[in-house]
Formats: sequence, structure tokens, C-alpha cells
Amino acid sequence: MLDLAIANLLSPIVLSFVLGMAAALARSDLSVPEAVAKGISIYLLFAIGFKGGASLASHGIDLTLGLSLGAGIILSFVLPLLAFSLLRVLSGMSRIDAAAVAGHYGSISIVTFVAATSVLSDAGVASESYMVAVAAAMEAPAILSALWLISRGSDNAEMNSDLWREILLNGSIVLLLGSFVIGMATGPEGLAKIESFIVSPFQGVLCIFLLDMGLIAGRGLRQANVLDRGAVVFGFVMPLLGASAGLLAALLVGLSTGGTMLLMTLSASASYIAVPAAMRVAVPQANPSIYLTLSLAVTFPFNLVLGLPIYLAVAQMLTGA
Amino acid sequence: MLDLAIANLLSPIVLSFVLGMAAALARSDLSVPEAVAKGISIYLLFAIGFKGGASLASHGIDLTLGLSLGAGIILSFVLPLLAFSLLRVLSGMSRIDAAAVAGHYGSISIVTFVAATSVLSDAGVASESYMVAVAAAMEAPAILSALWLISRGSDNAEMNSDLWREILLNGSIVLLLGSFVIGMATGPEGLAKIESFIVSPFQGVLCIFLLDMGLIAGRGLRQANVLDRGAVVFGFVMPLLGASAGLLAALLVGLSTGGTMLLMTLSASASYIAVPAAMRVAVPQANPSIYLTLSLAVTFPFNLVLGLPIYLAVAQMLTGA
Amino acid sequence: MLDLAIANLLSPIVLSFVLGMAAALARSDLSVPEAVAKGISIYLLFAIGFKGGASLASHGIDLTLGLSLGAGIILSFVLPLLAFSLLRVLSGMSRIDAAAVAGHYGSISIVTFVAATSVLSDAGVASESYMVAVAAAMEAPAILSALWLISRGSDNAEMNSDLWREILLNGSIVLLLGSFVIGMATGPEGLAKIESFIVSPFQGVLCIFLLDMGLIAGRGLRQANVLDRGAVVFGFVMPLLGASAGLLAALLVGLSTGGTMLLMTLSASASYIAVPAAMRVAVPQANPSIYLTLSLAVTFPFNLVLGLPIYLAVAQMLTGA
Amino acid sequence: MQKHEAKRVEIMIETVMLRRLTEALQSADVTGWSVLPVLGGSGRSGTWSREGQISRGTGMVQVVCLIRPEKLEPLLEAVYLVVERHIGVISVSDVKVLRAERF
Amino acid sequence: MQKHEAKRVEIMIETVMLRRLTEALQSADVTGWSVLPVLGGSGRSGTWSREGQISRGTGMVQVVCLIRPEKLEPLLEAVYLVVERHIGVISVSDVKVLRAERF
Amino acid sequence: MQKHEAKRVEIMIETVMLRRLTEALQSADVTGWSVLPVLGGSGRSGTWSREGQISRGTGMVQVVCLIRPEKLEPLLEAVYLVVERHIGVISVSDVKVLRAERF
Ligand SMILES: Nc1ncnc2c1ncn2[C@@H]1O[C@H](COP(=O)(O)O)[C@@H](O)[C@H]1O
Ligand SMILES: Nc1ncnc2c1ncn2[C@@H]1O[C@H](COP(=O)(O)O)[C@@H](O)[C@H]1O
Ligand SMILES: Nc1ncnc2c1ncn2[C@@H]1O[C@H](COP(=O)(O)O)[C@@H](O)[C@H]1O
Ligand code: NA
Ligand code: NA
Ligand code: NA
Repeated sequence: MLDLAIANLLSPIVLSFVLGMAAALARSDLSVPEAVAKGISIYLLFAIGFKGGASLASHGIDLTLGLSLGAGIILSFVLPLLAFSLLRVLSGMSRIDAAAVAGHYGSISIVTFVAATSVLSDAGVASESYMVAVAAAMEAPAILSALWLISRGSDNAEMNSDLWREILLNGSIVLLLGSFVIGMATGPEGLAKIESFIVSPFQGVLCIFLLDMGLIAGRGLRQANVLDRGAVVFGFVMPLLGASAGLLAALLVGLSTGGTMLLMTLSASASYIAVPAAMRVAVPQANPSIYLTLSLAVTFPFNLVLGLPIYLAVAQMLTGA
Repeated sequence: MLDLAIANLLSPIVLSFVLGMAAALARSDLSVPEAVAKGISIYLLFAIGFKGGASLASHGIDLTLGLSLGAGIILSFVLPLLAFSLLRVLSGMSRIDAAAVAGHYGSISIVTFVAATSVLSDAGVASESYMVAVAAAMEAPAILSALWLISRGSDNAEMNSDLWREILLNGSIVLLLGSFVIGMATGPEGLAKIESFIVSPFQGVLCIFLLDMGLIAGRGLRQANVLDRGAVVFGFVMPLLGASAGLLAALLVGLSTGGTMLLMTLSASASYIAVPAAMRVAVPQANPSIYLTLSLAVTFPFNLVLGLPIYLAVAQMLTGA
Repeated sequence: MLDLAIANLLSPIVLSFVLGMAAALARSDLSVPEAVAKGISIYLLFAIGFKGGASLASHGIDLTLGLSLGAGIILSFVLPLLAFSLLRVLSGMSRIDAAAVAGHYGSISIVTFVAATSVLSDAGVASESYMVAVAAAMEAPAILSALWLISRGSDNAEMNSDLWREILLNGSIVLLLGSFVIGMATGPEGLAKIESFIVSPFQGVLCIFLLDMGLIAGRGLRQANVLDRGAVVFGFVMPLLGASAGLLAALLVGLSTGGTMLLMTLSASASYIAVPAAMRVAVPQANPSIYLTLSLAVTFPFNLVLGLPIYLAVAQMLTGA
Repeated sequence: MQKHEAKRVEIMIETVMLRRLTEALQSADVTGWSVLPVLGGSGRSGTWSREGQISRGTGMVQVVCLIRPEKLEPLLEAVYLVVERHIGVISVSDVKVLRAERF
Repeated sequence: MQKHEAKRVEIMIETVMLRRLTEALQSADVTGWSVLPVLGGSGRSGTWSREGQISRGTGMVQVVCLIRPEKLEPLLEAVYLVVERHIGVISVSDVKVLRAERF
Repeated sequence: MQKHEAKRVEIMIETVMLRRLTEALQSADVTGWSVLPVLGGSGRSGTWSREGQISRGTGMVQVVCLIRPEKLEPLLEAVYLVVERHIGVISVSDVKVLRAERF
């Protein structure tokens, strides 16, 4: 496992992230234009969705697909409750901030997922091709749990069909699922046509994206004073708890080693795109610095640098690969 | 031909467009940043121009080059008159709006052209390498015809040398012709140097671009109420008429199967970059929603999804390939 | 040498630059969005740094590394003094403008460096892999010399630790050195993972970037009336003097043919990113049009089109390759 | 040149709330506005910058709205309902406009 | 701090007309202006947004122009000739400026 | 709706000076501002446009600052120290704001 951790640390991907973080902490003016970062994230979502779909088309649908989707949705619903309780114990943050944070940890970070697939492909470990669909399914339920936690208190959250549409049809989900379906429809032939765009340069593009994530996380860290010590501890402990829950679910469902590692990663990761947007609309009184800093500047780096090799090692041990 | 249509429908390119369109119609917030879309269009123009030029350098100049350019220019001049008459019969839109729309249909859509080359390469059909030059030549003449149609009425259009320079030196034309010349000058050796940038990832990049075109077309469709029923009919019929005119010209000139299909496509397609800009300056009283919606949200999808396979099938039949 | 010059002139890279320049001079509206240009420059810096580092990892550190760094730093310190004296003789510009310009010519243009590596790789000439580090080291010292020249006069320049941090940690330096270190750490294995992103498409991406540089240089040329005749002469003569100084240093240090050519290029080139930013803060009274036009619209094109083949030919002659 | 009294309302609002704001404007019969991008800023809820964003959940825009003076109160009331619980600022100034028939 | 009376003219105009507008400003001896991007908006000719654009034929910018009061009329006349037949709005407000020698 | 007097300060400044400006604002106890991008412009030092830029050394931004009237002088003094030797313009206008507690 130490080997794995070191190999991970020395991958161009992780080092690019570290470079970005270091640059931000040193207050360099290095920055990736917003439009470019958004363009890259479109590329990554399209590529990962398409590859998943094309692979599903060639391998056929697995019986575990439905089970995995179900497991993912349940995890997304339940993890916020766990996160909320933990936060109430560890940190002095307000009830409403705790609920908002909890929502982020039930949902997922697609970039962490992408990095995990890249760790898997480096390690030569296969995974279920429909895991991208599971990722998409896990985005939204956590938001519901968070809003329920908030409405249980005296505070009220604004929630209506409009906001629901926004959440369920947010750009990332639509692109991920859409390209998954395109990949399924066009299959290996379709993949062959665009392989030299979405497969070969993938890791390199991911480096630039993680450089930017490092810059953002580093800038976030400079505002880390919004977090009390307990919150920081939460940011490291919660992904491990989430991963454990994901592991359990994966073993129950009977996922492969790669699938297990990916479900652990999804459960361990925290959202910083879909959930913050929903929270700003529904719960404006919750402080965005708290949830963004925690998920972007604490948990994301933790998962990327330490979490992923741990999850892979554990998955390999327990699925007997 | 049904096979061709289905193969086309199941290509990643068309499906990406459909995904974008669906996302926009469902009011997802998926969007491609303007700068990225512009960057991709620069890539596409550069790649297609360069490849055309490099191919011309290796195959030598064909006797039909001059004829084809001439045919393209004549088509661009004449098609607006056809379009205008048709519109006056079919739709109740004002004379000036009809003239403005007509100008768009005489000119060309370079993205439709790019998609056509990709359909050709999928089908393994060769085409004259100088067709990109024909495409460039067909951009501007239609504008002149539109302005003539307008000035014949009581309305007046502002036209001066300044605007002419803007039209003839608009970015797309300059880039397309410029990279065509570069490709010609550097030939196959030059192409070899940048092949892995402009050839292999081409189709994949085109997918992202068409995703964006789908988003834009879908948003446009939501404003389709500016169009009366006759205008919508025009948007489907005119490309078929244009393609027929292009077919005739191609047969007269003696183009290859691929060249015939491309000239049909050019004639069938409607501009949404150069001509709208010129119209806004010269004929501000014409309603941009009408011509943009028609060319982007009606005719472009029609050509992409149904037109291209039809044009290819017809070209194959009539050129005896 | 004539062969080399013609081969260089007919490379897609140089022709793309010429296209951009011609488009700008003809006042075409062709333009590359700022975000895209910035994205490409991040790509180029990352790629060139990474490749240098990875190559260093496989070839091992050369004894000349330290010497080359030292030589680069000394050149960067000394060249501004040469440039300043020359300017005072040739041009009537104010003392402070002359000092500001001098600072630009002591520093380096990383794009010229990138173009030089591409010329080398076309010619199949190897170079020391650590030359990117030398490039980074040569960015800042010249600024110090320029400020010293200014403070010697009656004018005063604002200089403080804040500005120093900004200069030394400017985005380009951090990215170049950072990716160099990443390349070193991950070595050839790391390179293999992202090769199809940073190696194969490199020249093609560079074409688009140089297209944009051509547009910018061309727009700059239209303002060339800020330069008197002597200043223009300086813009052509200074790179040759700089290259000679770089040649001398390279021979003393004992660099290879490629390394010699690169050090000549660095010495010959003038900054248009880091130094202008520093000058705007520290010496706002100096006219930015003068130094930007000289380095971007005069010296950069000169180096790209004529300088690079000359430097290579001379380096080949004098290093006996 | 003939000029007419008007009000210029400038609203800084979170991007996520923009659609809700423009719907409120329409409901108050305001049909003219322009949206400008904001790169960063500072306020009671701290300092932010576009560069430090990956989330759509933050970021702001400026909405400029030129209206006839008599439409000011209904506009402010409609807008207020949207921004009430949210961060952002609203300012109003007196301007003169040409082509009054447009407002 | 010493302040001077000035006028702030704000023009929303289609991007395709920008060069023509700045030429008109120069012809009216106005040498200072700034151009800001506009992301979207709404007016008599409907709602538009930068995101829905592929064409250079649409899209707007905001031109801000600070001038001495006495230059207002010539400026408005020059500008009016350009925008007359085009969509867009023009507003004028009173401001104070520092460093009056710059205007 | 309850409105309060305030001042709107609009500063056009070179991007390289932005951080120094916001530090000056903070030193003058101003905690609210917004930064907008500028695409191009013209002034005594000539015409420029974002498109013609590769250097970070040029390019401008617009800083908008809404403040209580009594904070105007300290603000202007602090700002002036930063922009004094630099290009750029500063204008001040009277506005009304909602939610005065925010300023
Ligand atoms: N006084 C002000 N002047 C200009 N912009 C402001 C001001 N106060 C707040 N803003 C803008 O509104 C955002 C949110 O402000 P706040 O609600 O105070 O946190 C800030 O980040 C600024 O972009
Ligand atoms: N009252 C207004 N306030 C602010 N911007 C406006 C207003 N009216 C129009 N605009 C802007 O000018 C554009 C064209 O307006 P119109 O000519 O009315 O269609 C709109 O899309 C807005 O961006
Ligand atoms: N009168 C003005 N109105 C609006 N913006 C101006 C004005 N004068 C200068 N600017 C802006 O400030 C920049 C620098 O102006 P200057 O210091 O006069 O060269 C210009 O490029 C414009 O963007
Ligand atoms: Na999670
Ligand atoms: Na046509
Ligand atoms: Na130099």
C-alpha cells in the first residue's frame, strides 16, 4: 500500500495538483481562465461518460447495474445524516451550516471520480462500465437530505419544482448521462472514431485540470480560518467513513475490485459544483465559505493524494483481487 | 439510403448535437463557454483549410477548380432570389425580413460543410481538395443579392466600402483561406508535422462543437414563435431546393461524388456567422430572431440529421459511384 | 543557411504567424479569444517544462547545468546595459523609456524559445534538457538592471518586496519550473502517460498560438508610429547583438549545438509578459506602447522568421556539428 | 438633444439568482435590462474572485436597468423579494435618457 | 479632494456597431471611453444571452464615457447618428471627477 | 421603499494595480466593492483593446464602490495614492441604496 501511495504521489496528475496548490499558497498569479477550466471539465465529462457507455455496449449490461444504482442512491441519501451527526459532535458550526456541509458529503465529486478511474487504469484494474451512471445518480439525493435536516430546525429552506429541475438537469449530470447514452448507442465503432480525442490525451488534459483545482484549493486554504479545528478533522475523517460505507455497499452488491474502489471514492468525495449552487438558492443563510473550503480545500486534496491509493488497496484486499 | 440515414443518426457527431438540443429544450444549464466555442471553431477552420491545401499540394490542381469556384459564386448570387420568391409565397414575413433570410440561404454554413466532410470520410468517399476554397467563395455574394433585393423595395440598406472590407475579410474566410494556402505551401510534409493535432482528434473536437451547436439551436427553437408556419416549411424545403441547384451545378462542372455532395451541402446550408453580422450593420430594421432561428434552429439540424445522408446518397446515385 | 531559412519560412508555424500578421494588417476581425490564448500558453509552458524535466531525468544532470544557469543570469543582468547604450545612440526616446525597453531585451520571450525548440526538433538537433530552467532564470534579473538604470537618472522607480514576489512568482515562471520539476520527478514513465497530450499535438497547438501572436504583432505594427527610425533599427540589431553575447557564453560554457542555439535565442529575444507587467507597476511613466511594440511587433517576428535559422546555422558552424 | 428623466437601477446579485431576478423584473412590467459580468468583489460575506471558482454556486453579475421614474417603486418591490435573503446590493441614480419611447 | 463636474454617458450598443461608434466619438473630439462586455439583456427586440450566440451578428457592449459638461451635446449628436437605426440605449448622468485635466 | 443616500465611486484602473487598489480601499475601511472587466478603451495614453493583448502588463478593470457619503473623502485619498502616477479615471455620483446597513 505504501508503494501504491508513493506511485500515486509521483503521478503527473497528483503532482500537477500539488503544483497548483503550492503556487496558490505562494500567492503566484498563475491562473487557468474560467472558460478554459469549464471547457476542460466538459471534455472530461464527455470523455468519461462516452467511454463508460461504449464499454457497456461491448460488455453488455451486468445484473448488478440496478443494484449499484440503488446502492448509490441510498448512500447519497444516508451519508448526509452521518455527516451531520459527526459535524454536530466535532464542530461548533451552526446547525444550518452543518446541514449544508452534510449535503455536500452525501453527493459526489466527479473530478475525484475521474482521478480514480485514472488510478485504476494505471494499476490495470478493470471496473464496471456503468459506474458513471452511479456517479450521476448520487449527485442529487443528498441535497434532499440536507434540506430535510434544515427544515427540521427552525430555519426554512426554499425548495420548489424550479429548483428541482435545476438540480436534476444541471449541466454535469446531463453531459455525463448524455455522453454515456451516446457511447452506448454508438458502441466501440463510435469510440474508434473519436478515440484519439477522448482516450489518448485524457491523462494530460486531466493534469491541466488538476493544476487548476490545486490553484483553487490553495486559494481556498488561505481562507481556512472559517473552519474550526473540529471541522477540519471532519474533512479528513468523513471521507474515510464515507468510503467505508461505500465499501460495505459494494461488497453487498458484489462489485468488482475496480467498481468497489469507485463506489468507495464516490462515497468519500464531496460535491463542489451541483450542491453549492443548490444551497446558494435554497439556503442562502448558510455560509458558502464553510462548505466550499471543506470540500475543495480539505477533502478533495485528501482523497486525491491519500484517499485514492487507500481505497484501491482496501478494495484489492477485500475483493480478493 | 435508409442505412446511410441510420448510420448518420448513430454517429457520435449527430448524437452530440441531439444531446445539446435536448438539453436546451429541457432548459438544462449546460453550456459551452463562448471563448471555448470560438476556440474550437478556429481549430475546425484551421484544420479543414490546412488539410484541403495540403491535399491540393499532393494531388495537383484540377481543371475543374476554376469552374467550381465560378459555380459556387453563381449559386451564392442566385439562390437568394430563389429563396426570396419562395418566402414571399410561403410566409407572411415582411419583405425586408424575407430578403435578409434569403441572403443567409445563399451563403453557406461552414460547420455543415465540416460535418459533411466527416460524413464523407466515414463513408470512405474522396472529394476535390479545393472545395474549402469554394466554400469561402460562396460566403459573400449572397449578401450582395440580399441587399439588392432590399434596395429594390422602399427600404434602404446601408452599404459602403467599410462594410465590404468587414464582410470579405471576416475572420472565418481569412482563416479558412489562409490555412488553405499554408497547407498548400507546406504540403504533405507540413501536414505530417501537425497531423496528430488537426487530423486524429478532429472528429472528437467536432462532437463538442456540435454539442454546443445543439444547445444554441435548442435555445433558438424555444423562440420559434417568431416564425410563422410558412417560414418553418421554407426552412425544410429550401435546403432541398438549394441542394438540387448545387447538384445541377456539380454535374455540369463534373465534380466527383464527394465534391458533388459537398457542393450540394454548401448550397443547402444557411449562414449564421458572416451574414447575420453584415445584416445587423446594413439592415438593422430586419429582425435577427427570424433569420437566426431559421438558419440555426431549423435548417442546420435538418441538414445535419437528414440532409447530409440524402445528399450523399443522391450524389452517389447520380455520379455513378 | 539559405536552405534553412527557406525551410523555416515554409514551416506551418511561421506561416501561421504570417497569416495572423497579414490578417491584422488587413484589419480582418479574426481573433483568438483571450481565454483560449491563455489556455494555449499554459499548455505550451506545461509541455515544454515537463518534457525538459523528463528528459533530464533520463539523461542525468550535466556538469554544465550550473554554469549555464550562471551564464543566463549574467546575460540577463548585462544585456540591458548594452541595450540601453545602443538605444541612447540610435533613438531619441526618453531615458526612462530607453531603460524600460532595455529591461525587456535582457529578459526573454518564452514563445520564441518554444519556437526554437521546434526548429531544433525539425532539424533533428538535440539540446540540453535543462535549457528551460535557464530560460526561467533569465526572466527576472534584467528587470533589476532596468530599474537601476532608471534610478540612476532623476526619475524614480517604485520597487518593493511585494513587486519582487510578483515578478519571481509570476505565472509563467512558476508553471515552467513547476512542470520541469514534475517531469523530473515522474521521469520517462510520467512522460509516457501524457505523451499523446504534450508531445504529438505540440506543433499544431503552437500554430494556433503563433496565429494569435501574429494577430497581436500585426495590430501592434499599426501603432508603430510611436517608434522613431532608430528604435526600429534597434529592434533588428539588438537581437543579433544579444545572440552574439549568448553565443559567446554558450561557447565558454561548452553547450551542445542545440543548447548554443537556444541560449542565443534566449539572449536575442525580448520579454512581453513578465517585464511589461513589472514596468507598469514600477515605472508607470514609461510608455508601454514603445516597449510592447518593439518587442512584440519588431523583434519577435524578426527572431521567428529570420533569427532562428540564423542562430541555428551559426551554432552548427561554431560548435562543429 | 431631447432628454428625458429616468432612473438607473444597478443590482449586484449572485449568478444563481439571475433567472429569478429577471422573472421578477418581467412580473413588474420591466422589459429592459442588461447583464454585465463581475470578476470579483468584497462585501460583508467576504472577498471573492472569479478565478477562485469552480462552482456555479458563487459568482455575481451586475444588472443595469433603465426605467421611467414611475416604475421605480414596483421594480424595487419585485426585486426586493428576490434578493431579500441573498447577498448583493441595489443602488438607484437619476439619469437622463434619449429615445424615451423605449422605456 | 478637488472634484470637477462631468457627465457620464453610458451607451449599450451592438458589438458590430462598436467601431463605428468609437469613430463617431473621435469625430466629436471625445478621446476617453471604456468598453465593458455585456452578457445578455432584454429590450424591445426581445431577450438575448451571450450563451446562445454563435453569430458575431448579435451581442452588445457597454461604452462608458466621462466628459466635460460642455462636450455632452456634440457627443450625443455624433453618437445618435450611429445608433439611430439600431437597437440600444443611451443614458447620461451627473458625476464628479478627479484629475479634470484628463477629460 | 426606504432608500438611503450613498456615493457610487467608479474607478478605471490597470489590472496590475488592482490588488494595490483593493488594499488601499481596505485601509480606508471600505469593505464593499465589485470589479468588472473592461474590454478596451481610449484615453490620453492611446487606444487599447483586450484582443490585442498577450501581456498581463496592460488591460484595465472597473471597480465600483458604493459607500456612505461620509466615507467618500477617506476613500478618495486612499485611492488617489495608488492611482496618482498611473493611468485611469475616477468618478463619483450620488445614488440611493436599499439596505443601508450593508454599507
Ligand atoms: N458597497 C459595495 N459596493 C459595490 N459592490 C458591493 C458592495 N457591497 C457588496 N458588493 C458586491 O456584492 C457582493 C456581496 O456582498 P455582501 O452581500 O456584502 O457580501 C460583494 O462580493 C460585491 O461584489
Ligand atoms: N431599459 C433598459 N435598461 C438597460 N438595458 C437595456 C434597456 N433597454 C434595452 N437595453 C439593452 O439594450 C438591448 C437592446 O434593446 P432594444 O433595442 O430595446 O431591444 C437589450 O437587449 C439590453 O441589453
Ligand atoms: N473619459 C473617459 N471615460 C471613460 N473611460 C476613460 C476615460 N478616459 C480614460 N478612460 C479609460 O482609462 C484608460 C486609460 O486612460 P488614460 O490614462 O487617459 O490613458 C483608457 O484606455 C480608458 O479605458
Ligand atoms: Na460522497
Ligand atoms: Na446555401
Ligand atoms: Na533577451
